Amino acid sequence: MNIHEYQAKEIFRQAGMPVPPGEVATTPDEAEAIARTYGGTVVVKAQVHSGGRGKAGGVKLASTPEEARAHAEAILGMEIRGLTVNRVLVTPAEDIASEAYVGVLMDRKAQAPTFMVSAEGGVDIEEVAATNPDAIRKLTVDPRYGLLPHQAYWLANALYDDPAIIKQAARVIAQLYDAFRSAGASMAEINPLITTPEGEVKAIDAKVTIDDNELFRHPELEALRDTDAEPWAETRAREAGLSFVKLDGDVGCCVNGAGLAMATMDLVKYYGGDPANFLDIGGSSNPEKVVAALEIITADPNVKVILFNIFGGITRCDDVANGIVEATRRIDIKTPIVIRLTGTNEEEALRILEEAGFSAFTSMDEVVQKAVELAAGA
Amino acid sequence: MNIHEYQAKEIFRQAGMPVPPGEVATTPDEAEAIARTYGGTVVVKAQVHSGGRGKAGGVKLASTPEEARAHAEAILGMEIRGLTVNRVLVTPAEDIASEAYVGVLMDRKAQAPTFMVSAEGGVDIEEVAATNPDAIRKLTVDPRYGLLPHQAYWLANALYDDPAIIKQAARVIAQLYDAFRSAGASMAEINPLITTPEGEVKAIDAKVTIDDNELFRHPELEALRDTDAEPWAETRAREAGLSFVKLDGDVGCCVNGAGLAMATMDLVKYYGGDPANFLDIGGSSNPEKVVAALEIITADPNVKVILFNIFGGITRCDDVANGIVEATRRIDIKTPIVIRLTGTNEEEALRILEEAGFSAFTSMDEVVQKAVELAAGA
Amino acid sequence: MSIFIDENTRLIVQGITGRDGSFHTAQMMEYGTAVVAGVTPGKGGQTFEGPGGRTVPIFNTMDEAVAETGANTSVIYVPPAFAAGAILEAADAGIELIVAITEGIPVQDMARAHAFARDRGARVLGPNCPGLISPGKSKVGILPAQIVTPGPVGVISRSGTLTYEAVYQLTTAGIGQTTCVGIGGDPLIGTNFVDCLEAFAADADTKAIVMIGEIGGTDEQEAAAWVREHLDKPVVGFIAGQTAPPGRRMGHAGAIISGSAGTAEEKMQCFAENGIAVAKRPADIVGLVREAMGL
Amino acid sequence: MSIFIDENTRLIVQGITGRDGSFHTAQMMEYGTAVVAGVTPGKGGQTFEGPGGRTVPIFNTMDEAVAETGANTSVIYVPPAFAAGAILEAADAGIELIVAITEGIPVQDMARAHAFARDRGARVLGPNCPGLISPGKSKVGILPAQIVTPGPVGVISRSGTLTYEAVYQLTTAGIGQTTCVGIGGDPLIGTNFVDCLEAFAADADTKAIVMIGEIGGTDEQEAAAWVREHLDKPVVGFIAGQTAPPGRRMGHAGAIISGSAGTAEEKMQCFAENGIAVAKRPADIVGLVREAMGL
Repeated sequence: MNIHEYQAKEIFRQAGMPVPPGEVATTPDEAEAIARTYGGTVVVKAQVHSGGRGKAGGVKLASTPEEARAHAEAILGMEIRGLTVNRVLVTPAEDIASEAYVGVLMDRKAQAPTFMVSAEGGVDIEEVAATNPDAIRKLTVDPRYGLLPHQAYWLANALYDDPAIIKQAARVIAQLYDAFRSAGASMAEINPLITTPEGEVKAIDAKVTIDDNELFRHPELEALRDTDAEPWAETRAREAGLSFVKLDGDVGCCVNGAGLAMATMDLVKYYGGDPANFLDIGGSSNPEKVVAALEIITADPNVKVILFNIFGGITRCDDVANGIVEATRRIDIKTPIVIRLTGTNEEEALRILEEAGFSAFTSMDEVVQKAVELAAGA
Repeated sequence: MNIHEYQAKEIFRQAGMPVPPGEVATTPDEAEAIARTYGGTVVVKAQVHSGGRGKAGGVKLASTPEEARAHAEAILGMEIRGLTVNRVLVTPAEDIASEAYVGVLMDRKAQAPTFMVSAEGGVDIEEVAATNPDAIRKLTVDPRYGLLPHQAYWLANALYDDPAIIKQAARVIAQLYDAFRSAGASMAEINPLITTPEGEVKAIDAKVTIDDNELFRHPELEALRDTDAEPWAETRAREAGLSFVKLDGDVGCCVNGAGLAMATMDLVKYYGGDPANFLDIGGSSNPEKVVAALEIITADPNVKVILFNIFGGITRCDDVANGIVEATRRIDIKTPIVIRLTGTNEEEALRILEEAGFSAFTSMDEVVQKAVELAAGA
Repeated sequence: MSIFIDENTRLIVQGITGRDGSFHTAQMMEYGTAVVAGVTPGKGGQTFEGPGGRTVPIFNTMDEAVAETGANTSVIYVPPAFAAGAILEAADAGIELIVAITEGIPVQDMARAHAFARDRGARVLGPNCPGLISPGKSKVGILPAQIVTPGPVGVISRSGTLTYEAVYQLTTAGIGQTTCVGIGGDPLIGTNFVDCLEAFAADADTKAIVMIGEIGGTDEQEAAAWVREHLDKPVVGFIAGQTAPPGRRMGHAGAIISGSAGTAEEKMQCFAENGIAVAKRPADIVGLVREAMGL
Repeated sequence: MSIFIDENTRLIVQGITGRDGSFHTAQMMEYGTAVVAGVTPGKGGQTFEGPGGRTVPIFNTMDEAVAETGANTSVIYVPPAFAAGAILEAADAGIELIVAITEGIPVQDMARAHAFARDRGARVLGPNCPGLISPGKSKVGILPAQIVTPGPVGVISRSGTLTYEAVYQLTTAGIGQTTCVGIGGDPLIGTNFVDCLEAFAADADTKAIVMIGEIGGTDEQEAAAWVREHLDKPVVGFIAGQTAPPGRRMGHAGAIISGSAGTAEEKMQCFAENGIAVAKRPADIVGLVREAMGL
């Protein structure tokens, strides 16, 4: 789960990190009022789940409250990489002597959290990694011991020469790890970590991604989710325990398992069709999920055919069949439905579907070809 | 550092453990008043740094406040294993269905905290270990992972059959480990951990030993130290950073290093003398420590001779010599002093001592023989 | 022969009394897996009623279950909040192969659990995986038994149902399997492609390998490099996610395309460069296997 | 020859700028130890001025110090609150032998530090120990150099100054040492009697061993059993604490008599039963060593 910069900063503050103050505005009036309370120059920053905000014009310096208001007016409602900006963060501008990058993320290969720090901060770290990998110092945290004090110091030692600043930065790095741990994050990043001309270290941008699997432990973090920032269908899918991604095609896909879902989309394309979505109904066998899936798919006016591709393992085919039957009773579905069911309890499932008047396939290629055909003919 | 039962219980309560209420009284009046507020039967328990309180008559059941008063009167001032009782804990009596033992201590061989639990609670665990070792289940905690939930459950599973009670006990065991960790303990023990007829698990006795080396991290625990319960000399020694144990002989010993101190005492005995104390001035070379050591030794009226045995490593002989000279200037010492100094900077030390009018030995056997001779002749 | 599980597998089901646990225990017993014990804390002493009147004793702890039954393998169906703890318990009890079916285990829990399993010398398969099956010998997990048949092909896959698809097509075409392994789609998995390739390389009965990957990460690329350097058995590969738009999450964290690395195109090309026959759609797998084996 | 340290020892002093650290660094350099670097966070780039105009570079981190100097050994003089951290840093930097002089390190810190050192394959000597000296070759720690001389006896001791006493008497009697090791008196030490005995057993130049124990614990008994089973070199033993009253703490946690185990009497008897010659007082050690070596 992505959260906004201002929310990530609050997590950082709770970990004791030096984060400048800031308040969120949803209107130009609010932005102006906040800028007035801070006095001096402020930064108005688009709060949106995307990088590249600066390049897109979503981050502006304002030397007066009126200017802050004008910037907020321009930024609110702006689209950045397809996402609408609904909130801006207004925060006092800081004098910057140097900018560094400090981040920690869960590394697949090391099977452990891995830090990356670079004295080249304020820029895209992937770019630094590609063009100047020696400018990045990496450290894998042994999850049995956590980040050790000397390791935090060693990372900080790569960024600065001044002992007093190294010590502050080492503390910030240790706190970042604590925040990463306690928030159940899969990624936490400060970019840039700045030093001021007075020799203070401050985190002036913050990015945190929460591991969705941790949310049961962190109801307070679930509350940070910005559902305004996502389409209705994604919210509905998440609440029903489905994985859903909207695409531009006309073949609505409902598949169990992410891999099979992707392979189904690929096959739609292979046979000349265009998938309308990725939708994984997951590994459990809850008929309610099928109902939700059908609601989500049929809400897309582009969808001309609904394609089920279910291979039963934990998901029992009879449950899926019951779900389809129940869903079609509850919602009025005009779109044609083609179904492929194979695996655990498939005979029972086929019986249920046939009793309800559906016809079902057992071959993936056949069902996909049929769906593409129906979409083209509709 | 030993702390009292009521203090250990407070640590347990902070860890969330089910500990019945209780208050401390230093007078029979207070004990009676406390018993009255609880109503019903109470237990009056001597608070003293020693086991075997029950056998010594230091734990009594009182069915009325008046009886509580009478028991407190008998227990306060009582001597248990040489220690005077200055406080009693008054706590409501619990109905006991079963008694178990649960303890954790730092194990030398495993180099890790080790749990011991036994369904035979309320008795001396060393006795159980000696007579019925199979009745004890042991578990070494991997310090890299801490006590894992399944391990706490496994320990509890050895104590009870009822799933609801096992679950409660597992939680108490996990909390005991947290308390052990957070208090910087070297030992933490519940004996007994009881079940009530209603199926509740409660810790009705508590024993915690704090690792002295942790006290710099725990100023709040240092405040728990009961200096009333120890002689002046031990308090003075601790404050000066010395290790001191009073004995019954007449040869006052001042040695650097615990091993050499013990060997010196052994040698005093070997030559027919009797050591008055164990005193280790430690590994650092602070003249103030020597001053404190002389104050402590000369405060013992039995001491007929003071024997220094210093072998310099980290402790530099010149510092010790300076300390002796300074101490003899500050305090009026009538007792004869014999000194043996060898090791780092020994020439300089001998020069200092000779300038101050002392004569010094370099052989341990010689200086001990001389000390024993002086003590016998005095 | 086969890899990881066979007729000597003695299995404990952790979470045997839950809905999924009990359903799949019955399925595994039906298939012939030696399910020797179940573990559910608080239900020790009870009995699981399996198919055909067979029963399985239930214990409170893995330690008791292993001591009483001599089990060497466990499968985990407990809820996400307790699943990493179940892995720790299994590894602590001396289990050699721990198959973690549970989906949704926090990734930080898994980092610790994997470290612990390594320390204890246990192999973890998964989590968030369908388990594995050695046709005719043993089935551990949730793979549907009716789609497999004994034979010479080893199957490794990151996804669950897509594995079934591929295996089903092999079986339908009369090509059997030594072992089918679903390694799971989570970011931190215990057994990866290379681990499975090593095991299949050492298995004399395995004559060809089918490897089914996904977008995201670089596990497939490492596997391809390993194939080129170490393996003299033919490999057929498939990658799901050719139509996935970059930067979007497709169902699980393992399938994020980050930057240039991890696209289906890149992986398919890497397969081809390292001598792995690449299937364009699942239905092509059978033909390529036939070709590779000279059938 | 010698054990643990010799002419190839390249030493880093952790906490080189402190009072004890700087004093003993000078002493070690004076003796000829190759002190190649010092580490004090925040003082990197400065220089330690040693005896005879020799200088030692100071680094912020062990990692830099090891990379720049190829050190294999470190000695720790940092305060108790940071000493366990210094051990972790040394082990993490690939140091093979870490000699922890610091007294007063919390025992729970040491439990973690020992586990970490084991994981990293580093040997810890101590903590709360005087270090070790291989006469004529290298000295690491605080043992006074003037009391040792090269020769055929290996010395192992739990206490600091009592070691000096014994070594001093050997030297005065003209009996030199291969290596003198103070293993430290803390409850959790990294290198114990048996570890040292194993090393001395493998050292051809060591012809006899002096082992100085204390009351408390059972390390001496385990050492005695090892001697009987594995060692064909003569051993002379001494135990301090014959006059200690039971149940009282004598200076450090290692010296508590708990119950019947760990009294001086019990240990001396155990020594005698396992073929170790027992000295009644330190002055007897020399005679017993002479006898054992047939001098």
